[in-house]
Amino acid sequence: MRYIPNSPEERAEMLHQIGLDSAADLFASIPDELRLKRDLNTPDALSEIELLAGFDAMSARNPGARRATFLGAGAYSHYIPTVVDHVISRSEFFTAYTPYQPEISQGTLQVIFEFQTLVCQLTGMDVANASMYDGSTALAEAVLMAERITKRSKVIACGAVHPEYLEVCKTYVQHAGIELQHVDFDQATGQTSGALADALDDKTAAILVQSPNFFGCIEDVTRLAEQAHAAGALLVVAVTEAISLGLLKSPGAAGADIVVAEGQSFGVPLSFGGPYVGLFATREKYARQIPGRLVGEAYDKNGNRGFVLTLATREQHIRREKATSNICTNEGLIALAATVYLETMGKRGLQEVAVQCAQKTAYASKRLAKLKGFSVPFTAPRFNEFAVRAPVGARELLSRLAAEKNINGGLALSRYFPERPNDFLVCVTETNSRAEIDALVDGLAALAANGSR
Amino acid sequence: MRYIPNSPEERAEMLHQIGLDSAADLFASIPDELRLKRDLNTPDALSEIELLAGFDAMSARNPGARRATFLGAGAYSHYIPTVVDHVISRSEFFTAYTPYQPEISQGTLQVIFEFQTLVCQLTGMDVANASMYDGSTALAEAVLMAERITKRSKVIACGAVHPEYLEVCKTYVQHAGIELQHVDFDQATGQTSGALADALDDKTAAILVQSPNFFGCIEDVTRLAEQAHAAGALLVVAVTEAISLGLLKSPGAAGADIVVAEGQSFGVPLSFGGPYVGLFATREKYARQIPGRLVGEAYDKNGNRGFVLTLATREQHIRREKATSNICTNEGLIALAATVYLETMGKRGLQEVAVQCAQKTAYASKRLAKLKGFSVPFTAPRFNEFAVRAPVGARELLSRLAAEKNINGGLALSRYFPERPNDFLVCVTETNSRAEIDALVDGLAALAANGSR
Amino acid sequence: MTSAMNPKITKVTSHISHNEALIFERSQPGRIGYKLPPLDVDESPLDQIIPLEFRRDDDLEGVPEVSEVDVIRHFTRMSTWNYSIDLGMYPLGSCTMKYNSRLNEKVARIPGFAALHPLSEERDAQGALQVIYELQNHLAEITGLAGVSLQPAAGAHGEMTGVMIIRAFIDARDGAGASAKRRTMLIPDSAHGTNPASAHLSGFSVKTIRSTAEGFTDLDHLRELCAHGDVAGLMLTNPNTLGLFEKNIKEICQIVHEAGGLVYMDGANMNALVGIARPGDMGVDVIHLNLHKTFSTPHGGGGPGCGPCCCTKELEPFLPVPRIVKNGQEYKLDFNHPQSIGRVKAFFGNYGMMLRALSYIQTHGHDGIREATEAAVLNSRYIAHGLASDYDKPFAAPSMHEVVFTDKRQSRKGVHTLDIAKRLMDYGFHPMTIYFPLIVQGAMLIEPTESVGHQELDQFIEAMKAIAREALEDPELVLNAPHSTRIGRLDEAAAARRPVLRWKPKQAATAG
Amino acid sequence: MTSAMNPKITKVTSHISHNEALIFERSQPGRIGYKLPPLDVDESPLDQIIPLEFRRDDDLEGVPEVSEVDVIRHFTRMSTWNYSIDLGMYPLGSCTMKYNSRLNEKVARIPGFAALHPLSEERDAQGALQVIYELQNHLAEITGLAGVSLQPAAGAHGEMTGVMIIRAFIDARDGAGASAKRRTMLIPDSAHGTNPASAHLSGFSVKTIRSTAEGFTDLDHLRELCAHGDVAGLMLTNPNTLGLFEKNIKEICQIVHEAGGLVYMDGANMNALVGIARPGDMGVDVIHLNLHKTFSTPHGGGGPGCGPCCCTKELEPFLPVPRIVKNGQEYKLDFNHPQSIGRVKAFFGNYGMMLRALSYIQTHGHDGIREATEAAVLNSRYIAHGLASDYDKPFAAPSMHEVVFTDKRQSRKGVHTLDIAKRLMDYGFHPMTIYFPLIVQGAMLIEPTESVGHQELDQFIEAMKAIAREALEDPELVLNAPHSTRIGRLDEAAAARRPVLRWKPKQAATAG
Ligand SMILES: Cc1ncc(COP(=O)(O)O)c(C=O)c1O
Ligand SMILES: Cc1ncc(COP(=O)(O)O)c(C=O)c1O
Repeated sequence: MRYIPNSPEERAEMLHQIGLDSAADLFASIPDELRLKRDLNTPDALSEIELLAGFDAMSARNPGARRATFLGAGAYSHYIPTVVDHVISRSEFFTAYTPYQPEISQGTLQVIFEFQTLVCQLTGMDVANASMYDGSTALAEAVLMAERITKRSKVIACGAVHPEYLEVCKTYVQHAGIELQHVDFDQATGQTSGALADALDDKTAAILVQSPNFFGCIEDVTRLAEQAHAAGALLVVAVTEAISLGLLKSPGAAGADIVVAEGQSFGVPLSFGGPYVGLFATREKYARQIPGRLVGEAYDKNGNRGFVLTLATREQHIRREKATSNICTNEGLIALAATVYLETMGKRGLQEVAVQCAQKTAYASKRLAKLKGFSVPFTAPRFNEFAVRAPVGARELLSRLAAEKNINGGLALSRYFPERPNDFLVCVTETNSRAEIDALVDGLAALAANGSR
Repeated sequence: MRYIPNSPEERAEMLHQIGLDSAADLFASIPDELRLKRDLNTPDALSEIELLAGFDAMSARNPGARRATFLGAGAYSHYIPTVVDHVISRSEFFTAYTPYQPEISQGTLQVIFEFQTLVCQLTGMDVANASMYDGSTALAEAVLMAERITKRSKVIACGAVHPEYLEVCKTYVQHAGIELQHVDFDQATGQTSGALADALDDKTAAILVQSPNFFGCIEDVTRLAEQAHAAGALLVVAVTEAISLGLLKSPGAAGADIVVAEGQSFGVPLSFGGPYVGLFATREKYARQIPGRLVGEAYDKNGNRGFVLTLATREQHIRREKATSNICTNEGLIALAATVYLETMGKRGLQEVAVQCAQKTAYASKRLAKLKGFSVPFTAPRFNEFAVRAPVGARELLSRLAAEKNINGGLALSRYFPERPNDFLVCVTETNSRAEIDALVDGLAALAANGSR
Repeated sequence: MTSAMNPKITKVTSHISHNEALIFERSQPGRIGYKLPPLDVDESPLDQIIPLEFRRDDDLEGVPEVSEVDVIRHFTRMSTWNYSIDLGMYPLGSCTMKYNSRLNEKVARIPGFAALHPLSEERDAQGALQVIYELQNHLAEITGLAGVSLQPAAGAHGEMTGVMIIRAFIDARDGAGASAKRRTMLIPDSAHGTNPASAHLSGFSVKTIRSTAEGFTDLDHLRELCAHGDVAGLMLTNPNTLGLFEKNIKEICQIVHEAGGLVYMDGANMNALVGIARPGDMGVDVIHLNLHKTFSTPHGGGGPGCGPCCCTKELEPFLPVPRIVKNGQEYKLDFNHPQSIGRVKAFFGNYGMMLRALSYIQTHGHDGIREATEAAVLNSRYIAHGLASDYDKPFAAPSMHEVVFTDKRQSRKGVHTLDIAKRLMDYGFHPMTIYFPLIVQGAMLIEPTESVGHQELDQFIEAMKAIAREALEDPELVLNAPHSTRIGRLDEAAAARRPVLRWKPKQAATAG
Repeated sequence: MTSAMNPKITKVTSHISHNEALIFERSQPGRIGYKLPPLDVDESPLDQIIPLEFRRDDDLEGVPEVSEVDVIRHFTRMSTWNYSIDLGMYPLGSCTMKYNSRLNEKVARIPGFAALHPLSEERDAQGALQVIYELQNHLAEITGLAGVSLQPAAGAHGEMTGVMIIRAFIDARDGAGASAKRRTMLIPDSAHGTNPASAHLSGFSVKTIRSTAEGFTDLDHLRELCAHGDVAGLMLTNPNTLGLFEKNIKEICQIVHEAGGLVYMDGANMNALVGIARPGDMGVDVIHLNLHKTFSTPHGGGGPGCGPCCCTKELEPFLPVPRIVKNGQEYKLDFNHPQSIGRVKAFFGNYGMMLRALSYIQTHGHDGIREATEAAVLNSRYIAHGLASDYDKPFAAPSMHEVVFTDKRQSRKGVHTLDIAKRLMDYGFHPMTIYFPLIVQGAMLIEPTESVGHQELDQFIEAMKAIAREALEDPELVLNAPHSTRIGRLDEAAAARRPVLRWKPKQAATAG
């Protein structure tokens, strides 16, 4: 096997040196009855040529990856500067592990320190951790953290939080004695409704809101923060489209207590849903309640600045069942990718990409709203996603658009909301050219006009 | 411009510091009449997105790159282990220059030393240089070197040397007072003919032979070496298909004095003809006549082994017009690729790949020889290329094979030999599956059967 | 003074290493590192799209402004400060730092996978689903456990999933709410910290099982703890974190099962077992694997991972949804599992790691994965043999893929595990895992993996022996190590006391 | 002792660096690093295919046997011993070590180009030919010279091509064999060594023109040398190798032209001129460019390069064949140039470099390439200004993209250019080009390029100033430099005396 340095001959010699006769002797401590007496029924070894041909053939059966696309809903198609993949392909980064030994891990440590800083700057918060698995699990961890801080047990989720994020929260809290309450969104605006106020009480640990929300609507986070704080609760803000942070008021400035985000938009390929990276930030005063790893500044005896993993007493390897989270391996390399992305785009790039998204979305939504039979059901301002109501079933319409026009037109909302058969969610980013947007609009118009087949 | 670190503001400040008012002042020493008073008429700056879209669109107009292929004739489709591109993409290798400063260039220097050693091992020679531009220019340099060594002025090229190599030699020697004589090959065997003996005389500096030759025929290098040496001439052996060195008798063992080869087969993509890498090796006694760079072992004052550029007195930067060659920049990174390839494949891999080529070629030639109307014109043993004679015009036949069967069937020999309209050169390597070979044979049979359209 | 002059140190020499400030310190107003295509649609006034009150007004203060060249030099320089697998042996016990193949990286970047949206329709993603499906099957075969979910993002996430499955199963078996009474999760004192943390997250209370002096689960203690009728399950690592195969695993499973509990196996150490023995054959009910250990997906400086959860047919209904199934020739998402614990992550998990793991399995073949296991255990045993005369080896049983030593002998001279670890850096090695497992005082857990040749193993053994001699003859040398790294030991206590967790612009700098 | 402790040294610190033997020393019989698909055709006895006498019988003796992991660690370790552009400023004069963009690397690897065979039919390669055609046009516009061939593989190869074109032109103009009488090629004493070597290769005899004390071509000497009726041409570098623009270029061209000769310009220094001034407008007849300098294709540790030859319309018929032309909408290979000097390389030249150069031109845009020139000259001028008080600057004229200093002041204390260069390494910089041009005693030719920010320029200036002080105060420190590299100064004289140019198996090792 070409990944194993020692040849069979060398291994035989090593066995001999340690006084064994055969490889089987290495496993003498495994009771014989537990030993597998046959070969595993997994494939024969493939050469690189064969293996790549096999994966290429499988990848060819993913036509979704080759279309102009308006799919968003928690995973976004953004431009990734070429440098990102180069940097994360440096052996020194991708074949290192968690920087337990700072003297020979300063590369990873300084990167994480920069990542933490960037997350704080973008979210408007004081402290950020070294990453969570993704946005959805980060939200679940935020719920648990809110409970720890407030010692209250009810959490209210605003209606338009990503349905999969809510499912994950539900799973996480099911045995934690936390009641997860879900208030409906306003059907006209698409934002959090007045029902929230009714649900809020002195058992409420936190309000969870996503902004821009699942329908692309920008929530009034400032008002929600005020409401939450008035009730002695925390405001947890989730962001699935992190590019919005380049343009929208930061959750921190709006008064959030914990901010989580999916960092995929920051230079990470779609890759069928992962690996992505969860961003997690909070206020200074809650720093010791934060889950996951933290990197901090430290000095050696000569006064040289370096970085170390710190506040480890929050973590499972020290605190075991009393830890703030069970997380150990996180998303280091993806956090690196996000860091490279953010530094390459820089202040001006992050602003421009966000403005382009907003402008292109405005253009697309205006054109779609004017289409005969189509409407845009929600009135709230939006960033780069919006719901569209078609005159026909959206699922069928979109699948014809894919088949006949080679466009992924968006997400049929019936996937999560069966009561919305004609609605679909359109996402427009800087990667969608005007020609693509026009093709989407014209394609939908043509298909809707000649009705269901 | 994002590749220029200093911002316009910083540049203004720097200008100020050195006492200038504007960037234009930097060019005050250029007479005004010579200054370009307009913008260059080159394209507007493109973003990565636009640029990649443009190149992708151009690459899509290269259908030749996407077919099963039997094209060889000096550039070969071989399997390239994935590690090769990873290694040559390390910044430390590809963004360094010629290792003029050994203390901070030992990486490049040790690689070249290994490259030189590997070239010696494969060719059976004593000394190899750090690379030439490619096989064709290496051959031209070998001619010049033979003249320097023998002080004789005639060089005899065997008939089946690659036509483009011969053209390059012709260009190089046209002002060097060297007569380049070309003897025809044997029409039956495809090897060097008896005419060579007649041409050989005491003015002959060298015989040039390619083996396997342009038609894939293995030459009797040992005999040619004897003939050359008997006449006081040198034998220069060129190898365009370096993979053959894994199986065939090394030119060194056969008596060659100078061996040149195209190293493209060693892990280098086809890339429409370059960059490739010329291998150049000779006998110990001619070391000081070798063109190009050499790396040698050296020691520091603590006895640590290192490597340095050596015997520089042969080179242009010291010897100027008296140098052994004008070469300066060579093919460092491609030599690295070849080194990674050779070390990854190793002894066993180089043997196996060569045997696979020979076996698959034997299979293909047997099948083609049996096809109605087709024949294999040359009888000499071959490595992985052979000429085929079709019952119809080869150029037309191959272009229909490409259009209708999506196979590059080989090279129509009329490109170089107008007198051979029906002949084409087929190359089979380890990357051609049996299914591809069968498709080639069946495709040719079908197309030849239903005649010219 | 340079290590080059120390003849014992063969693996490294000292050389210049580039400094690099924080990017925020490199930033200069006006520098640009990006370019987008020009906006090609009719522009609307921004206020019409998004009212001012919803927009940021801080001009992204502090976000750096640098050129692409700055970015490349910044990260290239920083990268050179890291130790990594590609530079050499990385014997971090419990972490299985094996070779991360370049082929796997290439596979993960094939555009047909990398550009695929997770909410694509099934028919648009058949190839991607096939990858998941095939990997599930291979992992089922390797573990001997039929049900597989690839959704968990790392080992701890897989633990949480598995433990929740146990809980859901008990409720289903014994009636809703039953698990509220069976609240005890048994965990050996040698277990990894994630085990109790995951159990806690799932609402269990943890009881700790003692290990015997020989390093195995104490069966008597286990029996005792199982006697109260409140045991939901046991979380056991096998080989355990001492590198020893729990030879009584069958009996252990039996005891727990008889007490009405289930057995969770932490599969982090599967690199000792693949192709040799299968948890499913031992009586284990549910397990997680670390694809980022056993199946070589890169550790990436701390992730991403992938922590598949594998379980018996009986537990399969409780796995997270969606499950990926094959229906005739078609791959489908199956949400219809009413007993499922639910989703543990948006979408399908860390898909890119699944591509790599499948590539690993296909590259090795069934014989190659067994060969890897043999080579890994052999390397560990070779080290165990090589160091036995110089270091205290607290357990006599033969080690599997990793081996634990202690600083017992060296500590007599005041040299502790931490010091030995730091001194190893001077010899050019990444240290082993230290002070874990917690039950071994001064533990040094060494896992060479199969990816090291015997010359480098010998160098490691030589280095460790040299350090043992230094501890005796020149303890100060060891206590002050490392001597050859770009930075010395950092004051971690001070860092934790007044944590500085982000860069901030210097107030003064703007004024001055 | 470590540089970290030297407060003047801000760019580097010392750190561990991994050792690595030659691969031949790592090799072990039986190790395997590759796998091929199984042979899938019916096998013939090898003797039937290729008779024994034609096959090797040495079992590839000495070729290494290693695993893929060995390969990765081998090259990764060795790579870390190199200085590179990505680590910092690389001010090698005359080499234009500018940033090599990752985008260009990606473009060159697009499968539609990378997998294209050079002997593909024209219709199968229209996209590839378009790349060549467009790049030709851009280079013609940039140089102001209409005829372009991209065939030459490097600068020296372009020189040979250009000089041969001059020769062919003279024969065509003055009658066959005329060039045999016009055998003189004039070359300034400051020229790069490749110029005379290339002229010699083309059968010319070289006469050297003196430079003036101000660093320019001596017009009187030029006139004198032109007076004999035997001048075929002049090879002039502009800006010359002293970094000075030859302000009399127009007059120089006139003198040569009046003498019946042609003017070849070595375009290695075009990074000072792109977008600012065009050789074609100066009276130059033919030029080569170095795409691996001005147009940023990577230097790769010594190549590959690409040395396009650009010439006037008059000289175009003599360019190498095939030429790439556009015929309506179709790109074609045009072999029909009977006056061509012939082919200088198989196929079309270093095509991968053309892709990168076109990408460079498109990325910069017409304003960006001008901006790059301005930034490059500014950086050089900034250094010239910064070092003027500490080092001897032999020429007063303002430098263009590079500047030459000498060791005149330092050599009084016995410190020479070589020592200064070596000491720069301790400060974390790659040295400048030294002892070139040959006419300047102790030359230090510094070319920062546009790819360096002002902070690093300041660091460089500080380092040079510090070395100047050290030369005064502690010359031994400089004379024994470098102190912080993994290896000290190597004995090059000994290496050349008894050259060891390859590894050989130790005879004894097999016996022992
Ligand atoms: C024994 C053991 N269990 C569990 C884990 C947790 O795995 P992860 O880090 O992937 O969450 C680890 C990882 O270090 C481990 O070593
Ligand atoms: C002035 C000058 N001319 C010519 C050359 C030769 O170019 P190349 O190395 O590409 O052959 C160089 C390269 O160093 C140079 O600096």
